[in-house]
Amino acid sequence: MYVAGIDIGSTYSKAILIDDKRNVVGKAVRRTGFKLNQASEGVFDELLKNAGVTREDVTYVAATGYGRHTVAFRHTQVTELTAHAHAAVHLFPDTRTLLDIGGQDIKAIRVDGDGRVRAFRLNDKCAAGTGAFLEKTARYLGLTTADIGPYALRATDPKEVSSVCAVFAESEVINHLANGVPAEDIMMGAMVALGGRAVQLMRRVGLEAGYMLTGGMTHNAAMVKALEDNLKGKFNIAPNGLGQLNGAMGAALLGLRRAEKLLAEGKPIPPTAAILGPTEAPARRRWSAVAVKRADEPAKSGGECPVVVAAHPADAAA
Amino acid sequence: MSTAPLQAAPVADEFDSRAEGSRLMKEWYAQLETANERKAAVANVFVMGNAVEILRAFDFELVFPEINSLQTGVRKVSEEYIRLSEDYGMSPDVCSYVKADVGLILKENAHPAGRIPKASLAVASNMCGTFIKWAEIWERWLKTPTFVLDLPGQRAAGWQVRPGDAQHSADTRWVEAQFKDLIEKCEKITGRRFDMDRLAEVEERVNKMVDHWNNVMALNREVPAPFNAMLDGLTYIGIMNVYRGTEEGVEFMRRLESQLKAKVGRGEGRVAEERFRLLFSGTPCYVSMRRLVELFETWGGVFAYSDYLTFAAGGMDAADLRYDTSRPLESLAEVTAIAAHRGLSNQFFAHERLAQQIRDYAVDGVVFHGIKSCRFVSSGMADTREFINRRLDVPTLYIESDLIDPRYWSDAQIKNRVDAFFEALHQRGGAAPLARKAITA
Amino acid sequence: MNAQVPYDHEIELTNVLERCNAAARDAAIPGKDALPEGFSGTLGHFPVYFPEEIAHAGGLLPVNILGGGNKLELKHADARMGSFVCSICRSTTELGLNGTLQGMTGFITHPICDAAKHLAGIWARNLPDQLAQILYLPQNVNTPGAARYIAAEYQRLRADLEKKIGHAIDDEALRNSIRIYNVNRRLLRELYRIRRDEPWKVSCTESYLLLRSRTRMPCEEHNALLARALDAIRHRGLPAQDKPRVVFVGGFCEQPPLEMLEAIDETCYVVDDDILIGLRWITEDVPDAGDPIWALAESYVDRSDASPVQHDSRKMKEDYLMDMLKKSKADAAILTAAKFCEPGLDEQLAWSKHLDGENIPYLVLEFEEKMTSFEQMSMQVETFAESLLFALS
Amino acid sequence: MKYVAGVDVGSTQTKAVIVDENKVIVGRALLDMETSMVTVAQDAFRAALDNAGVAEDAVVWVAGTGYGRYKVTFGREQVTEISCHARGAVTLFPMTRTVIDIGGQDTKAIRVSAEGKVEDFTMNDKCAAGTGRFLGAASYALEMPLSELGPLAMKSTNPVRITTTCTVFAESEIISHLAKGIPAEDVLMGVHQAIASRCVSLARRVGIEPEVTFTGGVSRNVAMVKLIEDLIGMRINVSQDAHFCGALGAALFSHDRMFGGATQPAAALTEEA
Ligand SMILES: Nc1ncnc2c1ncn2[C@@H]1O[C@H](COP(=O)(O)OP(=O)(O)O)[C@@H](O)[C@H]1O
Ligand SMILES: Nc1ncnc2c1ncn2[C@@H]1O[C@H](COP(=O)(O)OP(=O)(O)O)[C@@H](O)[C@H]1O
Ligand code: SF4
Ligand code: SF4
Ligand code: SF4
Repeated sequence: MYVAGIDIGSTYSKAILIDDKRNVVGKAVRRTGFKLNQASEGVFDELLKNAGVTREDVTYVAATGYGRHTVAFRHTQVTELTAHAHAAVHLFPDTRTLLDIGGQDIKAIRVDGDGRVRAFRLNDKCAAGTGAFLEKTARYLGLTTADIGPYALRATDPKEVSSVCAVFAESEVINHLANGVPAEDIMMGAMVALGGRAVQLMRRVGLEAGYMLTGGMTHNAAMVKALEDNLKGKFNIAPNGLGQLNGAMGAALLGLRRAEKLLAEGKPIPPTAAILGPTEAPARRRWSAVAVKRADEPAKSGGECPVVVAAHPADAAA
Repeated sequence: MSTAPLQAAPVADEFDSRAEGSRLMKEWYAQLETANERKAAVANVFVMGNAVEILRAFDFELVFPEINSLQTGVRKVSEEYIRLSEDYGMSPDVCSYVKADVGLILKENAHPAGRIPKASLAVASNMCGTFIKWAEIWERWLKTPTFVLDLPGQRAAGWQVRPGDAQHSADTRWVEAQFKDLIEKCEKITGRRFDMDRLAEVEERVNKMVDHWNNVMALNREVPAPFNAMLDGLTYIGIMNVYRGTEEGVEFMRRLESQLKAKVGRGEGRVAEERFRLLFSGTPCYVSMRRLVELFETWGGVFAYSDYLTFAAGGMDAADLRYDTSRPLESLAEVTAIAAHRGLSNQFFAHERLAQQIRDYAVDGVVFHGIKSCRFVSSGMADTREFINRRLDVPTLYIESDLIDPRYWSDAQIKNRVDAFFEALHQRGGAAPLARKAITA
Repeated sequence: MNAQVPYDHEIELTNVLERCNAAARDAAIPGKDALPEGFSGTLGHFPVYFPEEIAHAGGLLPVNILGGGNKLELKHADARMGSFVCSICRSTTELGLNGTLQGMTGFITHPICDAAKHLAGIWARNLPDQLAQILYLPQNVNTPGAARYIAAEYQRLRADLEKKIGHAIDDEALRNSIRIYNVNRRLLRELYRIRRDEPWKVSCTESYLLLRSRTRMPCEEHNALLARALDAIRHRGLPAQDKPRVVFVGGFCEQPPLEMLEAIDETCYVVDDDILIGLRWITEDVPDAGDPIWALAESYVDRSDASPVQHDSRKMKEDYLMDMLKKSKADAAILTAAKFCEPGLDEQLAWSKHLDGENIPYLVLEFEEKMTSFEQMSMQVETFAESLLFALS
Repeated sequence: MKYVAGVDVGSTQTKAVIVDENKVIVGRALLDMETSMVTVAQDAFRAALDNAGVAEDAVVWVAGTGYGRYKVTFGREQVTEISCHARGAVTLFPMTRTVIDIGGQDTKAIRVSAEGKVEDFTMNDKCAAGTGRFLGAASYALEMPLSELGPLAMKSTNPVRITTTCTVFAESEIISHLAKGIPAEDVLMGVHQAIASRCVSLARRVGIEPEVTFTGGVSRNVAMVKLIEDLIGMRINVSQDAHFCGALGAALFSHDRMFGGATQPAAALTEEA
């Protein structure tokens, strides 16, 4: 039996395929780009190709990430926080504090021994201190995302980037360059700044020893160094590039557990969300969607409420 | 550069308020260091609405957490304390004074100015809502006995409370009741009986200080202004608060008054060439106050007055606010009740007082300093500014930074605004162009 | 909606909620012509607590000004308030400047925090024709004489209102209003009892709408609606689902967006909350005999709830949260605070530290009334529920 | 013939203008930011000289303005962009009372008196939300040049509401809207509305009085012009030289210095900030 975990992140879409022994048999990463449903299809096909299996071979699909509800072929979904926590403890049982630096946000998660989320914080609505912050700096220095890390490692005396605003940081970078500061020192400076903010977020969930870093930043050796220097501690990082796929991994593991439970109880695997149609209608009317003025005519449930209706968490938790 | 060096060296053997001020501050902190060993009673108080007179009558040694916090700023270590508290979980959006203080608690009271003693009582007031939330932190965390002094303030615009009128006596009754309650608490804590004559003595000294204070403030109506309300003024107000009701305090204010009188006599100003007289509204940015004043003074702009000097001295700046030492407690209640209206709550109807101050000090413009973390002074500021600018047609400048959080000070941007402000003042027909010399922070 | 429910009760409830939704979600206030029977004007008041009885007795419809929600676009307020001021103050200012609140007899705010106090000044500068005041409810209710001071403050307000409306507000009228509000208090206590005992019967959102509708209608009318609603709710046959039981705190002043409450209802049972605590501030009946002003003042001191913006040494803040948790048999707490709300944010931290000690799970959320995108928030709530269900299973 | 020049070293683009004795613009240059402000300022100046066909030594006074005004090392004085935009706008449209300048990184609103003197001003500079960069983000997300954003947005029938204020996150919100299948022009119009309403509320801070003149690079964006007009309910002036307004203002201050009428703001000795 194969189970797939799909993590549709804001920047990258990640997919992973595991067998019933929980071995990774395939993975895929691609930029999320414009259309989320295309992203999920694309990354899934890529995954199947890499793993050399067909759709029919995949028993169960669990989606996560901020685009999880757009994965039409999912059987269930969990939030990336739950997924990350679960995979983290699966990989490194001693993990207690988890840091995920994504393209659009930072998440600090405190987990317990069973991979249960105890507390978490996400960074505020400000890009200062996210992957995007680095990418802007890099974009400006004419670096690709991939070579930020190696490049910054050459830094001899990192130049602090003090601007709170990711955008202003860019002009600060210009200034530094103008004053002849070597680019690698600036890049490293940006990472030190980002590292500081990230570690502060970890402190806010209560820094418990047993650190793990996940997300695309795990590719970035310099960033890892900056973080560890600031934390004065080491991070566990998933081997062979699985760090960025941690969310997908968690989803896959939870999916597998769910599937096993169903089979054990002799229940059929439920149809995918696509077949079920849009996520099930809410039990009660959404008053937020009822136009105040036309309050007298019966309003249809659902409406234009921006809240994403979640499936009952039990599915995920099982 | 054509302006005087920022600290004009005082004429020989003349009173040097800055030096004397910092000497007194050092003494005070040194005193505090040993307070706990000496088993002295220690009280945390705020600068607004603090019943210091009563506490002094009980020989409480006073800790001003606000001043501790601003001192971390002056000494450029505030960021460390603030970060500590944010790591502990405090929101970035709350008063940075509170955050610096929480940082202090987390550092076991290790303050750059010396160890801060553990308080046996905290007196907060409702003048600033944050005082209460702040005191609650000690109350919950350090189990400090806390008394919240509730001082009814100005209820509405154009609300004139006159000594003895119905409203004033109603408020006075309430304030007096609370003082009596506080006195009981003090007696329990110190194990001493309350001594009315001691209170009278303290009040006598406060009266003297306030008289000098009012004269000093009046001196800055002269052109050129003898002192900068937002730099020298900060020293003065520090003494007014910390040494309120003490001999040292009286002496300082007395000497200060005569020194400034002499200065005015010589026609000396704070800057050699006073081009623009300004009013500063809001609280200072202690991390970079010197820098800020520099930015203004190189254009020949002097802060003739600041409403900060009103509310941060507990609103004690109205001439008829004198204690009647023949009935110490009653008059303490009367004065406190009216000072609350006059000085502090006036913040919420700031346009009334500012309009007055603009006339009194003949200023060319008003500088509003919005403080992200101080809603007490900042919440109504933009609207007040609109009023001053449009209805009174007085040029205004609005800048934003923080009290002590250096992360909110962005030099280039503030300089940009200040320069533009003076360019505009000058366009309005101010003094002749003035060549600026490079000021690098 | 649901098979085993008697049809009519569901419809009945829906109709009541329709009415409430319309009343609650409309920031506008009834104009002179649209005033309900027996009322000659409206008196705006800001959270948290205001003695509505005094206005009610004077024939002024008490309208609680609760900001502009997330549909209002700020045109003027941004110019009048720094970026660091909470949303409810900004949007309230906006409603004042854009004319929505024109025609109110007065606007009363309180010393709950500094931002709120400043509203009085903003009003005075921009809507001079309204009676804009700070009702100085004391931050010290423990000193003997507090009730006496409050009574004096209420009398002052009463006198100012009498001047404004041109006729006396006599004691009998006050006592009558007190009786009407006592009925309301009883009904609300019952609503919250159901929330605690049978949370599946009424969601937090529904309860919120029921409660909030009082801010735009006479108490009498609200009593009738509540009675109808409660009857329908009792007969509701919705099945209990396995959702975690949580209490929601942090809604004492700025209003959490409806979508936020719905997102929480989606995955949790909110078995108690402090939303609109000001409308429920007095926890028992107010004596309807004797001097009514005194009765109200004394009730403020001795029969009142707790909030982050009221210092009362008899009610330490952790204690009242722990109380809520125990009484409602909740598994966890959702600790919210409005962005830039100083008292709220400070309280949130104190709460979380205490719950850490008690080892009670909690979720920390920061909201803004004007927020319109809830993806991230519902993701957090979902995660929280997921983690709780792990814990429970 | 003698000339004066103004160089506006902006956060994203540097503008230079050459003006002759009769206050006529004879040369312009617009350069994107380079790594060194010093060199970009020089390059822009040279480019403007070429454009005007004027020899460098014929230029008797150069004033620097803009975010990097102290990087105009060859400049004889520095004036803040606030004074310059006001001066430029008033010169282009003498009836101007309110100037709105949306640049790459900051947004300004300036109220000027009938005599063209700055009465009040305000700018957003803590956070790049609602500045030209916001459009930059859009153009990146939509992979289309800045100059096409406006025209496309104009096609919108039912604009979405952009909720993130953060310029950086705008990118992802734009993407997520597009992902929901909302047509690009509607998303784009939403972005424009977000910026427009932010800067109009900024402008309200100084009080909008007719006539309103729109300057800075973003004024080249037709949709933005229309939106601001709708929001404030009055026509606004946009010159084809709007993008050069700051540089023009600086040049005019230089002109005052050289050819008299120097009732204007403070000269400054060059300052390395
Ligand atoms: N090969 C790489 N080298 C360095 N950094 C990378 C690499 N790939 C991705 N990143 C960083 O990781 C971030 C995206 O991480 P990810 O966890 O996929 O984000 P999300 O889950 O939000 O899509 C990017 O912003 C980028 O900074
Ligand atoms: N052709 C164009 N069409 C629309 N917008 C433009 C165009 N060129 C530049 N812009 C906008 O103008 C901004 C730069 O304006 P500018 O006034 O030069 O800012 P600054 O002075 O801060 O560099 C850019 O961020 C971009 O958004
Ligand atoms: S909010 Fe302002 S007044 Fe209150 S404590 Fe902080 S700094 Fe002081
Ligand atoms: S939300 Fe908080 S800050 Fe805003 S008015 Fe209410 S209590 Fe004050
Ligand atoms: S400060 Fe910069 S990064 Fe932060 S929200 Fe504003 S634009 Fe975005």
